[in-house]
Amino acid sequence: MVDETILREKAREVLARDDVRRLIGWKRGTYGYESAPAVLKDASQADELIFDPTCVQNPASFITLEEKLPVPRGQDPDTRKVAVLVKGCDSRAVVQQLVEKAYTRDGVIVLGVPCTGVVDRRKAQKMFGDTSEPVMIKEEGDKFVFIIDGETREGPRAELLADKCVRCRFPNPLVYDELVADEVAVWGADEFADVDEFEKMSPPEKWKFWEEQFSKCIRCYSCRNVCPMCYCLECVVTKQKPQWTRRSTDVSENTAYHIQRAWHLSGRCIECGECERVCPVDIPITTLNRKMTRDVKELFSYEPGVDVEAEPLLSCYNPQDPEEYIM
Amino acid sequence: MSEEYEPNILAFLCNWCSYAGADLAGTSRTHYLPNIKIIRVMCSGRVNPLFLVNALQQGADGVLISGCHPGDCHYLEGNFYARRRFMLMRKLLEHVGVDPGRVNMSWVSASEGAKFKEVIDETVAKAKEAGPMDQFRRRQLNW
Amino acid sequence: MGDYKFAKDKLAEVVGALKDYEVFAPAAVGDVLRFKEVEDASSVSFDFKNTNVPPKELMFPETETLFKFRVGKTDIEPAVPDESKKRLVFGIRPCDAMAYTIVEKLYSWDYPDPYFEKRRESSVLFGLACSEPVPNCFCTSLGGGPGSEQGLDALMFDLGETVYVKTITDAGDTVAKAMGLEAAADAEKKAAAAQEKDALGKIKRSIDTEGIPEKLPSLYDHPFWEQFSDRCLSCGICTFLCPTCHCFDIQDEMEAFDGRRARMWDTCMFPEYTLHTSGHNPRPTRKERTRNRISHKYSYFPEKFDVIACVGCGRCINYCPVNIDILDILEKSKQAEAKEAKTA
Amino acid sequence: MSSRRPKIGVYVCHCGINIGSVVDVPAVVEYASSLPGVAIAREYTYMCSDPGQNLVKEDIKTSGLNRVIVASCSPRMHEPTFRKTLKEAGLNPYFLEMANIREQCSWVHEDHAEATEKAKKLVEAAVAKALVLEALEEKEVDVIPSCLVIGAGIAGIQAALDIADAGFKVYVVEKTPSVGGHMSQLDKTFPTLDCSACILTPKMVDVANHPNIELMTYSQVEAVEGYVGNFKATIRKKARYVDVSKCTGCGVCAENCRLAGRIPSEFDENIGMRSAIYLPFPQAVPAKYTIDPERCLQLSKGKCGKEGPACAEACTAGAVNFEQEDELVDIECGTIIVATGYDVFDAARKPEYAWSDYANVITGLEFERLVSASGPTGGKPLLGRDKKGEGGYLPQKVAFIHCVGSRDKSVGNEYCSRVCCMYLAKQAHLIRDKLPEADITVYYMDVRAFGKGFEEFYDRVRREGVRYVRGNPSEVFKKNADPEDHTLIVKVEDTLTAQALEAEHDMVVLGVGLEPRHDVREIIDLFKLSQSTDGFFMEAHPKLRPVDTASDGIFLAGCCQGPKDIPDTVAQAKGAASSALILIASGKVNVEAQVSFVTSSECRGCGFCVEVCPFGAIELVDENRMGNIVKVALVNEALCKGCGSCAAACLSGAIQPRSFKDEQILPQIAVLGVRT
Repeated sequence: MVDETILREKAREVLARDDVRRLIGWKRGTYGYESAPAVLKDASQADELIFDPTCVQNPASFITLEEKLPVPRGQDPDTRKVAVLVKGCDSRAVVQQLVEKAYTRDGVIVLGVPCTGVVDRRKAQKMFGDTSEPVMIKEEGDKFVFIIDGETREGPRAELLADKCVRCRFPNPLVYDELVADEVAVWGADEFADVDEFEKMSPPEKWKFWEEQFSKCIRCYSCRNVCPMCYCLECVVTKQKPQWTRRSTDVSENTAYHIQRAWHLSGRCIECGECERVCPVDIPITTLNRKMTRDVKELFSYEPGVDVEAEPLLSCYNPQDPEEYIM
Repeated sequence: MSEEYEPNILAFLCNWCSYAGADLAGTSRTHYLPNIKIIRVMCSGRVNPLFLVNALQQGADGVLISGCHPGDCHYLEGNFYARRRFMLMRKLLEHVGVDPGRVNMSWVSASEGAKFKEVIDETVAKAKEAGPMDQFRRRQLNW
Repeated sequence: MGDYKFAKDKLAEVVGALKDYEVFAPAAVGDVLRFKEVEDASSVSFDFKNTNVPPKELMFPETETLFKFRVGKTDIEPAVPDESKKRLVFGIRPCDAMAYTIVEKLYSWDYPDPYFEKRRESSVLFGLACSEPVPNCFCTSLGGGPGSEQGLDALMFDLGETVYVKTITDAGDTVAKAMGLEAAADAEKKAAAAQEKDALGKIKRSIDTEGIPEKLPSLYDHPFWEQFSDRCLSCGICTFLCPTCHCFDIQDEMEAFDGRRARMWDTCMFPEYTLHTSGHNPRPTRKERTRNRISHKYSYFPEKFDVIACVGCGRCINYCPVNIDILDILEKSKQAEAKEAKTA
Repeated sequence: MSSRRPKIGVYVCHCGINIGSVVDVPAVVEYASSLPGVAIAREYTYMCSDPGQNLVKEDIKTSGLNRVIVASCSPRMHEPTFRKTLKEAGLNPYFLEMANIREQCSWVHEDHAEATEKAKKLVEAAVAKALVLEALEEKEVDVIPSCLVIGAGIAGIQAALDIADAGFKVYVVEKTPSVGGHMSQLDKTFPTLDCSACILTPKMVDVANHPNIELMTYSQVEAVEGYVGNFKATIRKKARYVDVSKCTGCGVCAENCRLAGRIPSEFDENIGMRSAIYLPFPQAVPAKYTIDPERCLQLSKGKCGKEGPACAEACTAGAVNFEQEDELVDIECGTIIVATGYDVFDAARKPEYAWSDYANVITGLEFERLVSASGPTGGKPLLGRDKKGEGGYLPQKVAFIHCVGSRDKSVGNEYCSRVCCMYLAKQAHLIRDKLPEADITVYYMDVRAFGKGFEEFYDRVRREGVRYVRGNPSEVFKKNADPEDHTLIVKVEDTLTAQALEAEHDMVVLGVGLEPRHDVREIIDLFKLSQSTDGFFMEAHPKLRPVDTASDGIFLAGCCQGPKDIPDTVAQAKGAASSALILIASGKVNVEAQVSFVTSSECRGCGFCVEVCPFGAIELVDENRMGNIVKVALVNEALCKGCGSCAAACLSGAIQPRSFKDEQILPQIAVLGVRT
């Protein structure tokens, strides 16, 4: 269990340092079952920070979202550190960002937050309905206790956990400068049963499934933008020269976009599930990423975001790589 | 329609082995199906897996990537990278519902004109089996 | 105009009765609601709160071809929408209908947009009053409401067993007659009024827009924007799903030698939106973009068209993945402005 | 140039009837002229001919074409030709695009209509790419005026001497202690019967003494890096354990070696014996002794007799040095000639001929040593000698068997070794010469006497009473167990008379063929060569570039490229030498212009490309991006070979290989993707 007073204390210390530019964490949202990402710049704001099962977002996403502004002549660029609070899953993003040289290790201060699982907004809405008040959630044993519009409700943990948490293998951060609470026991395991299940479908069935899903896509690119691994200065998807995908929305272009996205994340996806969470039209985006994650593991016994020293999957090879289908 | 339908295959051949192998098939007058259209690249490692997606979108019913045998790459390692990339891209496309028979890869050396023909035959056969890939074609028609 | 009613279980027949209309109604793909042309009248239902994607797409599609061309040739092949057939938008919520009245101000402004206007003119809007507002509705703060009639040709109240239909325009009345509806009694009218009153009570959130349009510009360089922009993803959710957002991009889509010029939804939240050919971008960061989105709705648009470009449908709040809450922004803007005023 | 509006000229070649007879050329031309940007579309019988090329040049000059498409044969064939054409007409050579409508269309498709349709598509794709081609700048690099020759058989020797005589530095690296190769083992050479040693040894000596040649025997190339004109090679000079500066080659050491005459001599094909410290053969060059570390007691056992190594004892010059160590030498050279030669087929792989079982079944090469005047028997074809080399008998009934390990699928060698027919004829003649009474039979499949003077020689041999029996022996076995009786039975069917024979012989010579060296793989990995199906090194083009390899600046000479007789080998060696000399003499060479480049404003500095690049041509460097210091990729154009692996690894498309950029390939896909 994370003690928020300790969390805030540590954050305050970090924010007080003059070599720190900003601290990214979570704060109470204005309504509903999710917290809001907090980007703090001043020690006085530290008390806004929270950590509870509403803190689903991946703060690592916001490290790479920050724009590098032109530096006026005669001034020095702001090279102060960025501090970030990370759950176990979030920390894998930091690891992979380091592998891909998004920044250097000493450019960030990582405060690790051992996590026992967060609540899936959609599941909670189904169970308890909507509300325009911020909801408080506490974990109590195998239950989550909610305070919704002033009244207390309960729901079984297992049914309310976000999918990524159900199979979580990394509740404790893999990279950090400091932990704000004691490490917790690992409860999850990942057999990729969902992928196997999906693969029972025939190609035409799969295509039909995705055709329906992708036809919903409005190409708002929230799945891309929220992804902690997606931070190219110019994304091939929106590039005009050459035009890989067209901006126009139809099943073909939408499908192409989602394939491209999944492809660029294969061997890089760290399974934080943000892409699917943010989708306004409920496309099961992680179904694609999960498939790649599984195959990458099976074919190349490779797992991204766990080893800072690792070589990027597609920038290395093994002479014995599988090639069963190659003629 | 599948009976009459002639699949359209796009092949990406590396300049040093497979493209030369295709040339050899020519110089030795090995007849094969005209369904195949060849795009020459310097190395199979050059082929961006997203080319496949684009090819299918443009209306290709199958694709072939062919390079030097492992260890023989004119650029030492290109085909090793290609092997990894396409193994994965194939799996991804399969997951989206693209028949894996549409995504083919082969090692054809400059001296394997005969093998090149076999590869083409098999690729075309698989694409025939998978049927026309219309559902992914860019919607030029109903623009 | 007239007052009509029909039994809810006759919904399919009522809709099916309209032979010479293209009927559009909310249709579900999975959990997602979007207006679609009705193929099977029996699929039409009132069992929804608000569509995920606003019906603005019926007047202003995500993508539409302007013309086709071939490289090296000068002649083009224009594509103008054929809207000879009358369209009925069935079950549109009052806020979304009200949005049309705002957007058309722009599309018929300095020169009329044929694509939008053709569709708008040929459409009859059958609204469906809200009995269960969604969490972040604040339509009442913008002159709308669960039973608002703005932009509608008729408004329907789902009273459980029966549906009360109140026609507002001749076009609405014609359709009602074509549907073969029977006249409504006072009972329905009363029930409807009661329902509207009840619904009003359920709307929790609000904002006093008084003075906002005038004061926002003074906060142009104010740091408070960053409280929100710092967590903005620069995605298109808030704008694409906004019924009053109407920006579009025009792109050439090439196929080797053949191409089309198409226009598609664009959003000021994308970095590319204001990117100049020179590489210069007047809105380089999320701060400027967030500021622009709010300012455009609550200051620039009213300045030009005397109406705030927001109908309080709450979509941008409900779907924002990082809880950027327009009401929160507006409140904070007031506080910021107040502080400015004090210090000044 | 590239900024100007594209004005494309399309030239469709008939290639005589090679294209025209299948593809409807006029139709293709008509189609081409309808395509965007195409200003001119023509057809011509032979585009590669001078008039054909002039056609292009004229149009460029008069109609200001700025893009040229030639629809003809494979770009691997004539791209360089037409690039030159453009250049001569003052157009950047990289504004050329070729459509391969011969090798990959007219020659492989029967249906004329389909072939024509495909040809149109290929031309269309070429136009699509031509529209977005860019001018590239060809860069020159200096060529280090020297050549590294690997292998010092007759091929290596000849190539080295030619280049050295032209006045340039040559490094010759030979694996064995002496130069000379297989030729030095031969007795006489067909068909002229001049003594192999007599014509070879002078050249061997020249190689050793030539002021421009640095000879490194008993050495091996360890590593090679760099590119055409600028290779760096590391050579391991294996320890001889003899100080060559002191060794006089007197040979006292060998006489005193405790293992003198106890070690089979490789040079003599194990018929003769040598010592642990040895000179491979009397005329060896350099005439310096070498200690065989595997056999030498001192080196292998660490102890030689009670009073220590006898050789060192005996050597008055004090040249023996057991402390000697391998030496690594780095050299720089502009060109490389690979002349690593061949292995003879291992007769043990044809057990039916019982070479491993009977002393009087020998290979052709063993025969050469047996009849060589400098050989272990002093030139007498003595068989069955004892350990000391005493005794033995002269055969009376000699059999020669053709095609052992050649033209033989069962051992995986489909090819003809090209020399066996003639060397067996020569050997039959030598037997006739030395044993006028002997009965001589040659069992053959075919006799291929294709070379200058071959047929005449074959005739002569037959006139000398050598019997040629057309048949491929199925088995060779001993008549009976009696050790004194050497009679062998050769089981064969005379295919001309359809008679099954069981002929008696007391000597059987196997005409073993030529094979790729056992260590061919090492050489391939070292120089990145490719192999033909027969396993020998593959030339860049079977007809037009027979001595070049796929790697610029590396050439092939001799049997490493395929079986050859001595004149052919020498001819190819001279070819390779002159090819190398072209580079060396001109002193400059154009390096790849189609290299990768980085659009640094799109680069996120992840370094994927850096890790992918097989040539280490990319590095991450600091860039000042509007005041912020960021890492971006940078390409070293001299090292980049333009493979483009980086582009496929890059997520944002920030790094692209010139002439094969995404925006140049996607239009091709757009055209060819559309189903016709």
